[in-house]
Amino acid sequence: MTALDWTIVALRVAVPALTLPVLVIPLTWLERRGAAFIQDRVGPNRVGPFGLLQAVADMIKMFTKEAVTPAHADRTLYYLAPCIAVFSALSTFAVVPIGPTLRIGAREIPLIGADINIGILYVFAMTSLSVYGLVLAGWGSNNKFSLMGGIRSSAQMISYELAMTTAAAGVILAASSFRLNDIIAMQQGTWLGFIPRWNVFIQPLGFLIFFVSAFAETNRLPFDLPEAEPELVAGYHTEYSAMRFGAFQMAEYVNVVVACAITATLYFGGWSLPGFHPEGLLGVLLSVLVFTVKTAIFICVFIWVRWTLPRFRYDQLMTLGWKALLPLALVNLFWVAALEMLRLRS
Amino acid sequence: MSAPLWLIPVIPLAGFVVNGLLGTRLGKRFVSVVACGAAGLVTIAAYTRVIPFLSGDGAPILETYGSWISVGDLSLDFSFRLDPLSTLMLAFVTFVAFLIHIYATGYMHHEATDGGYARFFAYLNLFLFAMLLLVLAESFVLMFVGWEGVGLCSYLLVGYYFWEGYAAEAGRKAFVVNRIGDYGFLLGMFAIFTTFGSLNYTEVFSKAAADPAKFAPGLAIICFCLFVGAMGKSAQVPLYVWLPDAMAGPTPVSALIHAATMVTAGVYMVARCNVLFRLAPEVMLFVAAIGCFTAIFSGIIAVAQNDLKKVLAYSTISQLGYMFLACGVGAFTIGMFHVMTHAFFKACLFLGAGSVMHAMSGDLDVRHMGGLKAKLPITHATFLIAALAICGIPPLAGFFSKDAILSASFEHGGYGRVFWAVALFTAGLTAFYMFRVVSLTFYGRFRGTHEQEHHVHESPTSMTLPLIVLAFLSIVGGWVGLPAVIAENGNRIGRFLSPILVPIAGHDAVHEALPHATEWLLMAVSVAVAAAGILLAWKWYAKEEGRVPARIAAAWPGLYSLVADKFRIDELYDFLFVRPFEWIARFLWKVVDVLIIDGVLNAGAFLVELTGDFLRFLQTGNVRNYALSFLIGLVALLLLVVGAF
Amino acid sequence: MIGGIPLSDVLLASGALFCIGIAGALLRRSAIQIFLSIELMMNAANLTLLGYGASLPSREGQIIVFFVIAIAAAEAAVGLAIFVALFRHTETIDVNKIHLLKW
Amino acid sequence: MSDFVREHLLSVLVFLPTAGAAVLLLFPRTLEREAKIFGLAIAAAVAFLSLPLWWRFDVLQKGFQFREQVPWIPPLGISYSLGLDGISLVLVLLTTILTPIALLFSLSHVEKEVRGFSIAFLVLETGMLGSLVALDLALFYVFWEVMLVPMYFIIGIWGGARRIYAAMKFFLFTMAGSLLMFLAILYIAIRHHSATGAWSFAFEDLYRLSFSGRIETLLFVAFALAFAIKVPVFPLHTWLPDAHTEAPTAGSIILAGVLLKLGVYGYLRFALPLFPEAAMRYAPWLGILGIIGVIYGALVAYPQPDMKRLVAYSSVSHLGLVVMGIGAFTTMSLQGSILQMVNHGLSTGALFLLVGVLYERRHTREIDAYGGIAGIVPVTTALFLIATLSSIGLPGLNGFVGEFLILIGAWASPHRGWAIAAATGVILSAVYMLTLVMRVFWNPLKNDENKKLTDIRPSELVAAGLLIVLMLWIGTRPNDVLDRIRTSVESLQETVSTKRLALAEKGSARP
Amino acid sequence: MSAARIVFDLAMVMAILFSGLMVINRNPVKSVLALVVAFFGLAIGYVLLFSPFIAVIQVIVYAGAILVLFLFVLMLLNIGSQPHERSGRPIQTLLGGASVVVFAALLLGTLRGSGSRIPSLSPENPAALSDAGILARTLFSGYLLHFEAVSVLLLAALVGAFVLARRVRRA
Repeated sequence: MTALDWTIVALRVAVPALTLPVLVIPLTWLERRGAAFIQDRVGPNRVGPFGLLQAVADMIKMFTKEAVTPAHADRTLYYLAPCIAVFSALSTFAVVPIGPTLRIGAREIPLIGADINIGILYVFAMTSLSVYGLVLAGWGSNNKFSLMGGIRSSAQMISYELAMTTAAAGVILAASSFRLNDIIAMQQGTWLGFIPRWNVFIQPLGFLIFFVSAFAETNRLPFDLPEAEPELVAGYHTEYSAMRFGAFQMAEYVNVVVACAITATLYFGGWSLPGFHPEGLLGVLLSVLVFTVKTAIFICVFIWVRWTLPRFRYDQLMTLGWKALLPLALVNLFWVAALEMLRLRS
Repeated sequence: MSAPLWLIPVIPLAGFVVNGLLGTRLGKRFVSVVACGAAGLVTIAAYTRVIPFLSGDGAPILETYGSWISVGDLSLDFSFRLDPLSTLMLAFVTFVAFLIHIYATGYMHHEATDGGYARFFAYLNLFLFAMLLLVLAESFVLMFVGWEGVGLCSYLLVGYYFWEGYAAEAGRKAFVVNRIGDYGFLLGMFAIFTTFGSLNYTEVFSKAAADPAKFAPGLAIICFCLFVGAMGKSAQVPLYVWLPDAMAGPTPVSALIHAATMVTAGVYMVARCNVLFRLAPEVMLFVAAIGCFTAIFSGIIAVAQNDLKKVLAYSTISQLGYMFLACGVGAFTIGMFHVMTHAFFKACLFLGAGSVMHAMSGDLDVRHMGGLKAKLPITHATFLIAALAICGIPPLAGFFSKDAILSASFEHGGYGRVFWAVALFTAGLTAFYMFRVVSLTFYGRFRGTHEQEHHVHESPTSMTLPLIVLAFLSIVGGWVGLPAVIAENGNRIGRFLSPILVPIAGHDAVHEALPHATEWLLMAVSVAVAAAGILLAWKWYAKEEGRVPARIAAAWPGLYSLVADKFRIDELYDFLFVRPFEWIARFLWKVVDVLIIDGVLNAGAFLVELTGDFLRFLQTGNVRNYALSFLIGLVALLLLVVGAF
Repeated sequence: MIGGIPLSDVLLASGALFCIGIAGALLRRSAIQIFLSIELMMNAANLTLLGYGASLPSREGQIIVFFVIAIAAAEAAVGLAIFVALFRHTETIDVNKIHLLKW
Repeated sequence: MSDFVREHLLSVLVFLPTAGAAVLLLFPRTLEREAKIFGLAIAAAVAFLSLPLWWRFDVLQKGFQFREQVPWIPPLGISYSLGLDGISLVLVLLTTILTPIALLFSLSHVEKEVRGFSIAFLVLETGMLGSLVALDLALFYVFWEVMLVPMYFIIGIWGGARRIYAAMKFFLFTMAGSLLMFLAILYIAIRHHSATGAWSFAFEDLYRLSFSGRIETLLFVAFALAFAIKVPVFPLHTWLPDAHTEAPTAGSIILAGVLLKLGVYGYLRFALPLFPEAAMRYAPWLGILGIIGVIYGALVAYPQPDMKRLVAYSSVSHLGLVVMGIGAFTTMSLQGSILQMVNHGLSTGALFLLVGVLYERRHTREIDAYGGIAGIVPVTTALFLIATLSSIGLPGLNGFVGEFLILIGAWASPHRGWAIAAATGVILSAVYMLTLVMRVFWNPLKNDENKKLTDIRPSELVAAGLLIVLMLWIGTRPNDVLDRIRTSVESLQETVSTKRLALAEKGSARP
Repeated sequence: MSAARIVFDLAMVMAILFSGLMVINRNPVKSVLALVVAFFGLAIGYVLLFSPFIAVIQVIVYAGAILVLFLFVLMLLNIGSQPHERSGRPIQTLLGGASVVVFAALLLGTLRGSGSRIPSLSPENPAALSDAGILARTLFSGYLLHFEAVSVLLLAALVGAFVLARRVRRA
C-alpha cells in the first residue's frame, strides 16, 4: 500500500470523526432557535447574525470554565464516562455510507469509514456500548440522582434496543445483508415510476418503531428520563460541568445525527434518489448532499418532537417499549417475511 | 323307577339353596314346607334305591358322573357307590332325618325371627346333603367332602344361638377338634394314595385284599391315621370333648347330628375300610381299646351329670365306644347294626329330652323336674321305651345289638375277654344313669318353680309323632339281627352286610361260633346287669329321692366333684394345649416378629440415618467449598489423563 | 489481509483466560465477581472453539459459540434474578456469609 | 379393529388400562364419581377382553401362546416380547377379574383424590399384567417396577393411620429385592453377550445359558430373594402385615390377590428354568421356609387384635404352603401351588373386601370393637363365612383342592415330612379364622354402635358374590383350571430336568 | 509474523490484562467494566478468527446486554466496593490458590502441546467462513432444533428471572 492509500484510509476515518463534533455547534443553535420558534420566543439573537455565534460562545465558555469534581466521586469512572459516551457515539458513524464509491482514475474510494459486511450489526453493537457512558456517569458521580439516572438509562436503552433491532431486522431481511451499502442498493429505483423503492413504503410500521426507539436510544424527549430535570435535577450528568458536560452534550448530538443518518439509510435510501445516477465527482458530491439533506430533515423532526411532546412516566416508557413496540416490531418482521416469501415464490 | 344316586344328595342341597337364599323373605311356613319336602323327597328317592337293593345280591353299584380332580396320576371322579353298607346308612339316615325335620318344625316354632328359622332348616338340609355325600361317596376324597361338610353343619348348628357366648365357643370347639381328626384322615389319604396309587374304594380294597403281604406293613400307619379321623368325628377319647359342648345346639340337631348320624360317620368309615383294618391287627386292638375305654369313661361321667342332654351326650359317646369296640374285635357288621339301633333309640331319647325341655321352657336340669309322667304321657312312654332299649332289655332293639357286641368281644378271645368285662360293667352303668334321669324326670314329685309347673304341657303332634315312630323303631329295630341261638339265620342284617367283609387272601374271616350254652349265659348276664342297674337307679332316685347318692357324694366329695366335673379333661386340655398355643402365638408375634425381625430392619434403617447424620456435615452450604472440591477433583482427573500419555 | 495466527496463541490465550476465571471463581468472595469469572471462563471456551473452528476450518465452532452466548444470556438473567432475591433477604453478596444450603 | 385386538390381545390388555389412566388425567377434579366409574369401566373392559384368552388358549400346546415380538432397544437386544402359558394365563385372568372387583368395591368408599386413585389402579394393572406376560427380562423388570410405584401411592395416600410407614416399608423391601434381581439380569445378559456375541434379554435365549456352580448360586439367590420378598417367605414377611393393614381395602385386595403371586410366578417363570441346578439344590430350604411360613403365619395370625392384620398373616401362612409345594416340585404339588395362588387370590381378596365392608361402616379394624353382629348384617356374615371356609380349605370350595394337591404332592415327594408338618396348617387355619368369625360375628352383641351397622351394599354384594361364585366353581370343577396349567407345568418340569441333565454331562465332561 | 497475529496477540493481551483486573478489583462495578473491555478485546480476536458475526454478537449480547444487566443489578442493590475483610477460611484460600496454580500449569502445558500440532490457521477461503449468510443457513438447517430449544430456554429464563426477582408481597 502506498502512502496515498494510507492517507485515504486515514481520511475516511478522520473526516467523520472531525466533522461530527463540529456539527454540534450548528445543531445547538438550531435546537435553541427551533425551541424558540416553537415556543414563540425570539431565542438567541445577540451574538452574531441571528445569534449564529452564540453556540461558538458557549463552546468557548465550556472550554474555559473550571471542571469541578465532586469529592466522593469515583474518579476513574467519573472521568471515564464522558469519554465512553463520545467514543461510542463517534465510532458508530464509521460504517455509515455518506455517498457512493468515488472513482478517481483507477482508484476507488468508498465514501464510508469501513465497509464491513455486518455494518448494521456493528452499529447496534456500538449503540449498545453507549449506555456505559451514562451508567458509569451515574455511578461514578456518587449522587443519588445520578445513580437513578444511570439505572434508568441502562434499563431504558436495553429495552428499546430490542425494539430497534427487531424493527431493523425487517430491513435486513428485505436486503438479506447487513451491509449498509447493500441496503441502500436495494432501495434504488421506483415502483410505478414515481414511488421510490424506499423501505419506509414497504414497512412503515418498522420505520415508525425504529424512529421512536431512536428517540429512546438517544435519551431525547419524550424519553429523556435519565436526565429528567423535575425529578432528577439533571440525571446522570448532574455532577458534570465544563467540558465534561460538553462531552455529554456532544455525544448526545452526535448520537442524534447518527440515528438520523441510519434512519435515512435504512428507510429512505440513504444517499440515493430515484432516477438519479451519480456520475463523477459532481454526482458523488450531489449524492452526499442528498444524504445530508435527508439526515437534516430527521434532525429537525427530532428537535420539533423534543419541544412538542411531554415526557413519559417511567413505567409508561417501559410499557411502551415492551408491550407496544416490541410486539409491533415482531408483527412488522412477520409482514416482511411474508413479502419475502411471496417474492421468492414468484 | 329309581332315582339316580346323584339325585339323592342333590335334593337336600336344593332345599338348602332355596331356603338359604329365599327363606328369610318367604316366612316360616314356606321354609318348613321346603325343608321337610326336601327331606321327604330324599327319603323317597333313597328308598327307590334301597328296596331294590335289599332284594339284590348285594353286589356294589357304582355310578360315576365325570371327573372332579385329575392331576398327574391322581384322578378323582364324582362317583357314588351303593353297597350294603351305604344302603343301610342311606335307609336310616334319610328316614330319621325326615322324622327329625318334622319334629323340628314343631320344636323351632317359637324361633323369634324368620331369618333364624330359615337358617336352621337351611343348615339342616345342608347337613343332610353332606351326610348323604359321605355315605354314598366312592372315593376317600369325596367322602372327605361330606365328612368335612357334616362337620361344618355341626359347627353352624351348634353355633346356631351365636349370640350366646357358650354356643359360639362350642361351635368353634367342635370344628377345631374335628379338624384335628381330619388332619389324621388327610395324612391317611395321602398314605393310601402313595401306597395304592388311588383313592377309590374299589381299587384300594381290591388291591389290599388281593396282595396283603405287599401292603400290610404300610397299613398300620394308614389305619391309625384314618382312625384318628374317626376319633375326631365320632368323639372318642381323647377327641370326645367337643360332643358334650355341642349340646349347645337346638335339640333336634343334637338328635340328628350328635346322636343318630354324623357321629357314627367314624364307625361307618372304619367299617368301610374294614379290609385295611383287618390287615392291621395292632390298630384293631387299639380301636377296640379306645372304644372300650371311651365307653366306660363317658359312662362314668354320665352318672354324675344333671343336665339331661349332657347325660344323653355322654351316653352317646359311650355307645359310640361300643361300636368301635365291635369294629375293634372284627365285628364290623355288628358295629353297624348297633349304629342303626342306636340311631333309633338315641334319636328318640334326644327328641324326648327336647320335648321335656319344650315343656320345661328351656330348663334341662333334671333336679328341677320330676313327676312329669302325668303331664307328658307320650313323651314319657316313648322315652321309657328308648331308655329300656339303650339299657339292652330284650326284646328291644338295643338288646340285640349290644348283646351281639358283648358276645363278639367275648368270643374274640385274648383281650376280648377284658373288653367284654368292661363293656358288661358299662352296660350296667348305662342302665343306671339312664334310669337315674328317667326317674328324676318323670317320677317322684315336681321340683321346679311354679310357673314352670303351670307351663308344663305335652308337645304338639309334629313333635310327638316322630317320637312315637322312633319308639316303635327302637322296639322292632333290633329284630333284623336276631342271634343264631334265638332264631337260626335270624341275623338278617349280618347276612345283608356280609358282602362288605371282602375276603382277604390268606385270611379266614370265619371264626368258630361259641357254644349255645355260653351264648345264653352271656345274654342272661348282660340282661341281669342291665336290670340291676335299672332297679338300683329306680330305688335310689324314684323311691328314695336320691338320699343314698347324696350320702355317697358327701362321703367322697373329691371323687364326686371330679366325676361331676367330667374329670376336668377340658381344663387339662386347656392347660396342656390351648394356653401354650396362645402363649407361643403371642411370643412369635411380639418377640420374633416385632422385636427380632423388625428390630433388625429398624436397626439397619437407624444405621443409615446415623451415617447420614455424619455425612451431612460435608454439606457446608458454602459455594466456594463445593467449587473448590470440584476443582480439586478436576485437577486430579487431569493429572490422571496427563499421566496417561 | 488476515490469517496466519498460530493456533497455539489462541489456545494459550484461552487457557490463560480460563485460569484467571477459575482463580476469580474460587478466590473471590463477592458473588457478582464469581459470576463474572464464570462468564469469563465461558468466553475462554468460546475462544478455543472459534480457534479450532478457524483452523479446521469448520463453521460448527461459531455455531456452538452462538448457542453458548444465548445460553449465557439466559443464565445471566436467572442468576442475577437470584442475586436480587438473595440480597433482599441477606443484605450481602459475600458467599461466605450465605450458607442457607447448610444441613 | 377387532382383528387388531385379536392379533395383539396381550398388548391391548396390558396397555388399555394405561390408556384409560391417560384419559382420566383429562378429567376435571370435580367429576369424582365419573372418574371412578370410568376407571371401573376400563378395568371391566380389560376383564371382558381377557376372557377370550381362556377359550382361545390351546391346552395341549407347549410353550408360549399369543406371542408378540417387536424389537424395543435393538442395540441391547431388548425386545418387547409378550407371551402366555398356562401359569401366566390363570394369573392374568385373576388380575383382570380382581381389579374391577376392587374398583367396584371402591365405588362407594374412596373419597380422597378419587381421580388419582383410579389412575393408580389402572397403572397398577398394567404393571401386573405386563410382568405376567413379559418374556424379555428387561421388559419384565420394567413392568415389575411399574407395579411398585402405584401401589406405593395407593398405600401412602389412601391408606390408614400408619400408611406412610407401611408404604415406606413396602417400597424399601420390594426395592431391595428387585435391585438384586436387576443386577443378576444384567449379569446374565452380559454373559449371554460374551458367550454368543449378541445382546439379548429374551428369556428363551437366556435360559440356554448355563453357569458354573457358585455363579449360578449367586444369581439364583439374587432372583429368589427378590421373589421371596414379594411372596413373602418367612423371615422377609414383615412388610406384608403393615402394607395389607394400612392399604385401602381395594389395595389390600390387589396386594394379596395378585402382587404376592407375582413373587411365586417370577420364581417359576425365571428362577427355576434359568438356574435349575441351584434351584434344585435350594428347593429343600424353600420347602422348609414355606413350612415355617405356614405354621408361623398361622400362629402369629391367631392373637392379632386387628382383622386385616389377621388376614394378612393368614396370607403369609397360605403362601408358605404354596412355596412349600413348589419346593416339593412334584407335578401335583406344582399344579396345586399354582391353583392355590388363584384360590388365595379369591378367598383372601373376598376376606379383605368384606373386612372392608365392615371397616367402611365402623371405621375400625379392632376385632374387639365388633362381636355378635351376625344378626345385624346376616348377608355380610354369610359371605364372610363362605370366604373363611374357602380360606381354611373346606372341601367343595376352592381352597381344599389346592391344599390337597400341594400336600399330597409333597407327601409323594421325597420329603414326606413336609406334608405332615404343613398339614398342621389345616388345623391352625381353622383355629384362627374361626376365632375371628366367632369374635366378630358371633358372641353377645355388646357394643351399641354395632346395632346401627347397615348390611352390605349392592355394589359390594356384586363384588363379593362374583368372588364366591368363582370359589364354588373352582371348588367343584377344578379341572377347568388344572387342564390349562397341566401342560405348562409338565414342560417346566421337563425343561428343568433336561437342563440339569445337560449340566450334569458337562460337569462329567469337565473334570 | 503477520499483522493479523500482532493485532490478535495484542487484543488477547488486553483481554487477559483486563480480566485479571476484573478479578483483582474490589469494586464490582469496575470489575464489570474491566470485563467489558476484556470482552471487547476478545471480540477483536474473534474478528481475526474469521467470525465477525460472533464478534458483534459478543459485543451486543455480552457487552451490550449481559454486563449492562450486571451493572443494573449492582446499581439497583447499590453494591459499592467491598470492604476488605479476612475470609475466615485461610486453608480454603490456600488450597484454592494451590489447585488453581496446578490446574493452570497443567492446562497451559497441555494446550501448548496440542496447539503446536496445528501450525497456523489460514483457511483457503476465509470469506466462506466469515460469511454471516452461510452461517445462518447452517444454523437454520442443521441446527434448527437446537436453535428452537435455546429460544424456549430463553423464554423459560425470562419467566424464571421475573418470578425470582419479583418483590414478594407478604400478606
